[in-house]
Amino acid sequence: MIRVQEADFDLGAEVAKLKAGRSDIGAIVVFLGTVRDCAGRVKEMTLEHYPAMTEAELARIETEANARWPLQASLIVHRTGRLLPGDNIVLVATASEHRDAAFAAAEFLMDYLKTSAPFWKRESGPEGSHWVSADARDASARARWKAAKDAAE
Amino acid sequence: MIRVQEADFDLGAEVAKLKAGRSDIGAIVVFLGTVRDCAGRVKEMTLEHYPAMTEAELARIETEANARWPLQASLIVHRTGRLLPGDNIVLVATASEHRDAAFAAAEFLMDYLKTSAPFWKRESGPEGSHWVSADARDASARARWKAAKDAAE
Amino acid sequence: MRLLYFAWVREKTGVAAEDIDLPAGIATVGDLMAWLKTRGVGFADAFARTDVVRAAIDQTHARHDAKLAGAREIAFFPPVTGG
Amino acid sequence: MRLLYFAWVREKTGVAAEDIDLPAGIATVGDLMAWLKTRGVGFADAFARTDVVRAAIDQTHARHDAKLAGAREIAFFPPVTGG
Repeated sequence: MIRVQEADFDLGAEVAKLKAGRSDIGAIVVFLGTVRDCAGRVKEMTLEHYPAMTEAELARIETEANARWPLQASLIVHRTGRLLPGDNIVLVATASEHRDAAFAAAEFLMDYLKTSAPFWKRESGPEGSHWVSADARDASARARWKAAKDAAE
Repeated sequence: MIRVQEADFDLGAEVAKLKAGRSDIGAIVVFLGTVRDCAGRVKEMTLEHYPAMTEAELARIETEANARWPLQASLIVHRTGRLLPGDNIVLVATASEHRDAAFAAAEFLMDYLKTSAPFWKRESGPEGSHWVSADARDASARARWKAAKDAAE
Repeated sequence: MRLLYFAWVREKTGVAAEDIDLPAGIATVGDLMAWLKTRGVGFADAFARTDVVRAAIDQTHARHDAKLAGAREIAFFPPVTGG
Repeated sequence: MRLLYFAWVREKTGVAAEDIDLPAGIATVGDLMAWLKTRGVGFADAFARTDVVRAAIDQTHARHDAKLAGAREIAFFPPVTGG
């Protein structure tokens, strides 16, 4: 399941919905990304996105994760608009019988989301505001899944 | 933080406590382990443990995770006693500035907990009851951290 | 053809969305970027370093050598920074 | 010396905890297991395959060749299965 929204989300409620009425799930992994104030340098963050593409891209990523691992449920919720330090940005949750698949799929979803989903962060603080630069570590993090897939083929 | 208890825990409340009043955290990873009914073969699970050793062992594992990764917070909650399919068993949560540390530490905590913390599961169902056997995959999962550490040394 | 610009590409061009008639001889995303660069100071600035500008054709990531034939919506944006 | 037994080791020995005086000549965890095995059918069964019985000395995992000198509490149990 994919959701892009301005409103906050409730991590506990989202996980409860994921496992409601189910007793076949053994492992749930949740990733929660939040706004860091970076020692006071960030007072506000604005998340712009490309609506028509965002949902398509997130759905594509989720489909790919489900093709790679035996997931019983998965969820991506991403916020847009104006956020403050400490605010929730993104929630990814994966459920599987065993923890290895749930962990791997959650990491995969985050690595792909970070490098493919059309969101852009603008940070504002006492020193002005700027668009956040892409982090080269995200590209490396994504690359390892490609290698893992090639090795398995 | 370590807790061993018979009572259920509230995932949302635990994560909220972890991040309460903080704006330096960028990533939180949560692992939730739940009782699987294994297609009806499990109707009930009883978790026995060695109280004096359990808390010491969990604390030791948590200290080790904090020595390996820059964690801003960590939490292990493990239940004991009688549990039913779908019930929560264990919660592990890690907070860090970046997701790589939070993911790795959460996986590490689970791999070590599974192979070191003195808990024993007994499952009951229509075919009787039995002590759960250790899963060889848990030993392999743990071994990779040893290798990773040796390689880094 | 509809063109969309996001984040600092939008700010530098001063345009969020526009409809254009593709000039003759423009076959790829890269051709289009080279042409856009000639449309004034803002566009020249936005596309000064085309290696850091990403593109999508009809809501799908596209390389700079991707063909535009049949495309309805082309978007230009910086490397993504969500999550 | 206090001895504790957990899970199926407890069920097979029929004992959860007991205090014993260590017989002479028992220096290691392995020695202790060999001696316990002689204490009747339940103990013989519990320690029949010592390779699958784990031990802890004073709440810390211990190998079968670990020395007992100075130990106050020895626990025996199957491989752990929590989480």
